[in-house]
Amino acid sequence: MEPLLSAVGIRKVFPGVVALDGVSFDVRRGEVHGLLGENGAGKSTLIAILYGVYMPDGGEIYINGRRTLIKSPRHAAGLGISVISQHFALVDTLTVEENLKLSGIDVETAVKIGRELGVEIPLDKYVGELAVGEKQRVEIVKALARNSEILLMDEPTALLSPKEVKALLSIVRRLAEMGKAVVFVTHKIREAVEAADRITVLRRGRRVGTYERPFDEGVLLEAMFQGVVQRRVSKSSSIGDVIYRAEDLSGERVRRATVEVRRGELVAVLGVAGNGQEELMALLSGFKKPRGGRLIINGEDVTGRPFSEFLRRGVAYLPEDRGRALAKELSVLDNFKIRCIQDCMEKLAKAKEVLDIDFPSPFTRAAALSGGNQQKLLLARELWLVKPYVLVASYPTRGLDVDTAERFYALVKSAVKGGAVVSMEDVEEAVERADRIYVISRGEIAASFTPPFDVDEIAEAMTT
Amino acid sequence: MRLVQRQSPSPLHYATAFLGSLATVILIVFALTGDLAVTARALATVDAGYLFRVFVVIGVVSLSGVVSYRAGLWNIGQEGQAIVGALAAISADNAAGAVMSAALAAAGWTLIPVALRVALGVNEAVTTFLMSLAAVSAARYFVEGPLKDPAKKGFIATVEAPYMEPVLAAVLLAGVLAGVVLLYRTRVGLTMRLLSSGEEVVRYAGKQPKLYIAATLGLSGILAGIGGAVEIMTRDAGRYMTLQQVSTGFGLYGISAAWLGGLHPLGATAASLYIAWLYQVAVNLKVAGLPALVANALVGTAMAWGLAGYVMYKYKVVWR
Amino acid sequence: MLIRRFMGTSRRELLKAVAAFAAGAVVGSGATYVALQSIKTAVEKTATTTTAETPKTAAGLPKMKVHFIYVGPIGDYGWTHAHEVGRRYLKSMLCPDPGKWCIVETSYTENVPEDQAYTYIKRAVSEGAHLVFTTSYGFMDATKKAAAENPDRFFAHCSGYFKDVDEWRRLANFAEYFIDLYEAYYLNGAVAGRITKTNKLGYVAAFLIPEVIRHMNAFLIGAREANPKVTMDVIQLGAWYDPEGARKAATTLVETSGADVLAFTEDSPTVLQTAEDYQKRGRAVWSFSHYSDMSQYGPKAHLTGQVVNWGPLYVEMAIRAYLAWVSGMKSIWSEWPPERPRDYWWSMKNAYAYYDYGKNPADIILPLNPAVPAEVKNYVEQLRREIIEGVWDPFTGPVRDMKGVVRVPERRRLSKDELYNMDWFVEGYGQLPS
Amino acid sequence: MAVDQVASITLEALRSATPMLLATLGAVVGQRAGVLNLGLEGVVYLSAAVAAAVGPPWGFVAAVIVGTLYNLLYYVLSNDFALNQILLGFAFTMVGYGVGSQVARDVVGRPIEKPMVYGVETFAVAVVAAVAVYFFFLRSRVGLAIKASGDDPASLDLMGVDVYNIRRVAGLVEGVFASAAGAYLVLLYYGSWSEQLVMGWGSLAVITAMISLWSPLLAIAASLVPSFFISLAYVLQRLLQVSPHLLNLVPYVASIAVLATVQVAMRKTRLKALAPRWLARPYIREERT
Repeated sequence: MEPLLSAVGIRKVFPGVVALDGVSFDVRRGEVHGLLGENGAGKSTLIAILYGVYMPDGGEIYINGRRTLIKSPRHAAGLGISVISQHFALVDTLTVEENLKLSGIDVETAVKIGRELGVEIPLDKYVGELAVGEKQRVEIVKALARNSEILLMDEPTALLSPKEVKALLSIVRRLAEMGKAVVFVTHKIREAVEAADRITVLRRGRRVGTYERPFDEGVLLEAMFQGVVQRRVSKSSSIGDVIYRAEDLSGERVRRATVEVRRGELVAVLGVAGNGQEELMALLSGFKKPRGGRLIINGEDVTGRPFSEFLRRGVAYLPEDRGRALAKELSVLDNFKIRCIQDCMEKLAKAKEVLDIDFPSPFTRAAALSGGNQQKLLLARELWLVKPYVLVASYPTRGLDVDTAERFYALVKSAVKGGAVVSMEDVEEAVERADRIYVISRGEIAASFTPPFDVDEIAEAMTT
Repeated sequence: MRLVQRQSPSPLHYATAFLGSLATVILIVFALTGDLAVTARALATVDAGYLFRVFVVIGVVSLSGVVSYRAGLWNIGQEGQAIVGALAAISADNAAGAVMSAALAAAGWTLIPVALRVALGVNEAVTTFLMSLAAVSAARYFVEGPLKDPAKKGFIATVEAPYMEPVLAAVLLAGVLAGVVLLYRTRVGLTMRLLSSGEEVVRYAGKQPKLYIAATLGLSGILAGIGGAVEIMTRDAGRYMTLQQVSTGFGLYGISAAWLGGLHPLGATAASLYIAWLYQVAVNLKVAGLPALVANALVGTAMAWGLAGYVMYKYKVVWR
Repeated sequence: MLIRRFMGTSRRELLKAVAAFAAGAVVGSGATYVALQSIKTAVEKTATTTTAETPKTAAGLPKMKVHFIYVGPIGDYGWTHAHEVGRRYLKSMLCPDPGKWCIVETSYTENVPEDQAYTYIKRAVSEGAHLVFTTSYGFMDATKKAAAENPDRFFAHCSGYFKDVDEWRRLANFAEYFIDLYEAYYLNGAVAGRITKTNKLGYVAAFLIPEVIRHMNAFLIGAREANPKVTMDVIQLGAWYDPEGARKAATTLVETSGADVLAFTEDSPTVLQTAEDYQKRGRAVWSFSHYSDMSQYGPKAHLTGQVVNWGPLYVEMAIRAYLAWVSGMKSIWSEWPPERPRDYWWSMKNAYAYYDYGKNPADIILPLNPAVPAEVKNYVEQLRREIIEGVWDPFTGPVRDMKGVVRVPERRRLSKDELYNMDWFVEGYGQLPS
Repeated sequence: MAVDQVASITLEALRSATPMLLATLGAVVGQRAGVLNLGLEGVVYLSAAVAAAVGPPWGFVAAVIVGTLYNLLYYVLSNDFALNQILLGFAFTMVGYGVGSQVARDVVGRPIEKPMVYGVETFAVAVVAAVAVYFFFLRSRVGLAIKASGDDPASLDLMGVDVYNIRRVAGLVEGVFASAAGAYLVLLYYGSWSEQLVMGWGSLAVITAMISLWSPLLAIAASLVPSFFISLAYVLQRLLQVSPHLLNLVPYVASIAVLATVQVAMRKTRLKALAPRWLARPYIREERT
């Protein structure tokens, strides 16, 4: 069967990184095509190119066999392509109804389609008031109402609870049955296997291969992580006294969270995205002042002190938003100097070597570095250079390949003198790495676990 | 058509912008005069002393722009700060005192937008802009009131500002330039530049963003104020303000120079020389009988080119 | 030595005679050709080497470059515009035929910032200008400085003053000039006093500087002589040019003070236009021209108005500078006008008495608005004649200020200095800005 | 102050607010789209100059065409080419002054025959326009898109609405309003031209748009404020012993105070949605978020 959409030899270069290198890929009518790969493999970039957001540096795109130059998202929409991206195409300051209107969708049709899918569309609400899952459902209804032939879904499950994921996957299957061509992007093998008819695996900007049903999870895993070191399970051997304690910590989205870190411990905070763990990390690190509760380091109450005080006491904070920690417009060296006082040039050169950071010169703008290298630079500065006492890290391994993630955990072990709190989204990673796990749900610490861990129990706690 | 980030930005694109501006200027001058010889004369005639004076003034003001825009802060009230600086200079007894009091007065004047920005988060671009409009009326109050020279008959004008040797002004510019360059090598300077990436980064670095916003905007205001003081003190004659003319327009020229110079202190100083030359060309055109506002437009196009240079530095244009 | 001095004096006598004749002829009757002839004769008699290299016209007259430095744009329809009109007049009179009868070559620079005047003057001099006019108070120091540095050129500055006799002696090639309008304002005031129904006048003032205070006082004196019940309210704008402010000020004066005659010192016709708008809507509000004949901006509301005509003064000064230049003299201006050498202070009475209103440097616009009754016309015409003849001056004592203190004693007049520095207000103001 | 004085000042404000309201409406549309156009000053000036040079009645048409094109050029440079909006605005003002003063050089001192316009009736028309703009934002798809392009251009782009086109549309609307204001100033309001006559109106409109919280309806009230303040300053001038120059400061101080108050109010309440979030930021498609 003739593919509805095919991309041939797509290449895209960002400053400092080759995001896509000659990737080819196609999708047919009535098919769900899974696009599988680690973070940073280039999946989102490919979707963005297919939707006209990025302009490829090389390669060709064919729609219905006709070579097409997709000039802009508007053009893509005109060609019958819809996207449900991680960044929702919804304007927070408008109501749902206005958003639908803006997308050129007949409101009644949308309501009808929603009803068919069993989804209620809150027309009068402002998008800013909606929960993530609701927004996504609006997006799906939008894509359907538009009657697009091709649907691009970029990590649609990332922000959903396991239950919601299930519902979504069944919708995706239904879409394919309706004759749409669906591209389903994920980094979770299980989801891909469940939803897709074919799976293309990307790794570091290259296509590894395309696989047909029935899938062999082992093969897919091998394709995703080919040649990469397998995760090593490592646990701290000696756990000491409580060195860091948060009592009844409250913020805008966090309610009365109590967290403890003992000497030599790596504590994981686990939860579905959007449940308040980003804020919890900011509160724990002292970067954000809590509304209530107490923070105690080594028995001393430091609640409400300025962040500089926390720094002085050896707290290091890795925020999930790197823009908070890196000045993208400044040079690598200047960024390094944020923590470095003396002999920065030499130290930077050493860090570059030790952590294998890739940048052409110390005077390169930080923005020109790839995401992975930015994260490494941050690790070099906050961990390798500073040798903190307590590390508070928000999704430190997100967007990193397995190799670098491994390096991160090794660095935590060697550089952090006291203990670490790390927020994660992957249960398995937490189970493998952590000495203790807190599960956060709707801003509250729902449960805490100590080894031996029961994966199902933890997953259950995450979704209630 | 779209803008795509360059792989490796190079300051050379500022040279392109500079050449573009130069070409525009030559074209406009030629179009207006319609005569090669006249064009050449308009471009080549230079009064070294005058050029130098304008250069020093624009140079100091451009550094005010650099300090502010490098930190991602939008002080566009240089004009008003310069007026206030000039008023302070008028009220002083000697050149050194004048510079000091200009710095103080401009700092005080800038305090209003600073306080609003820091305490309430009011956009400083709007407030500094409003303040620069307000400065004209405020200055008139001082001309008519506290600074009025009773010895000047017939009209209302202020007492005279102390004279400043051009050499001294040059030393001052060199000092300010060196100061800004050195400042950017210190931690304080680094933190100021961090501001351009957001207040969060500064807080992350363990510093008080509000303090640095205030310091940066304040410094920017102070430099503009000193620029105004230098302007009035280096005049060949008439080192006073009249009710009629309190504003000199150097504020905008300084901003142009800052951008054309790639927001780098040395670049801005070099660009100030260019803008000063443009100013001289404007004088030549005016003396040749061409309308005054057309000359002003030349600087306007130079400003646009400077902005284009900033974009060209970061992006390339892909026509597809 | 003796011979040279004698020669010098006789030459000076000749030049004086020629200058007086030529200027009088040119500005009085428009006999440009005759005047230029007489200048030609004088040049042939006195020409020295200084002009050898300058271009000459077919008639053998060397051309002198005259440069004007304006503070504003010539398009301001106010102060600078008026000077530009004067420059054009000068050009038409002394350069009627560029190929033959032409003794001046004029040029100008507009919008010159006061702080940079010196640069522009220097540029003008280096471009070969022999006579430079600068037309803003703020240009004074720069012009004096340039005069001191270039003793072989002539400079004239508008609206300034000499600090002392010393300065006056030192700067022999420098002149001050001004045309004052207070007498014209006085006559306007006379019309206003008779025409007002509400006995309330309004005045829109740019700034309360001595020049404007002089105008206001003269206007009010004129009005109160014609109608003792009249009072006047004043609003100060804080700018020479502010049409929006002037409009609001005029409306405020009409609406809140009840003024029905509005005078103003501001560089736009806005106040007159505002009055015209009232007239069109059926409310009698009157106003005047200021500086230029603005009657076309408000044909109904326009009573009369003071006009200034810089042209004759420029011709006068240019001819004198020209004759000095061609004869290599550097201080001919010291001879005229007799009572205040090199400090031209023209007004209705001490300019040439035989000008008609279009040519008199400072006068009111005649004929008056047809709405003005004949008896008022006669009254004003009589006053006008008295002023031109010098029999009467608005500030003839006794004049009291607002507090009732006698500022001008019985049967005395004010000196130029006292007029120039006027900072007190006569009685009769309703409300004044602080 | 007596009641009739207040009434007369208000009436005068109503009569002279038309051009300010028109220009402010333009600025509201532009800023709603996320463009802080300080070059509006140049647009108003240039269109006024063209109107003066051509003269009534065709001057109106010519002014709107030239002014709109000039405004569009600004939009292309500041959005498609991402040149800094604020400073490009200054450049456009400088060039607008230069070209405008040249264009209208010959009409200085020549009165322009203006029709008998009282001012209140044109203000009524402008108010209707303001209400139209209000409903334009509320109801029409383009209006929603303009609002969205100022709040979240990235999402708007993903929806398949071309942000650059939408901003150009906003620039077109803004240009028409601003140049209509310029033409009105010369042809109907002042009835004359001189080089400095219409300086300052555009800048004031930019500020007034902010003070009116980007709402076309509040703009109706806000456009009365400058006029009201000037008149008030003149009335006060005669009642208070304060230098008129200090009174001239009042409008600026008041504007700053209003902005500060609005800022505080926005923080405390949900008013935040009013301010365009992407104001003065260019949208570069390849560099999202």
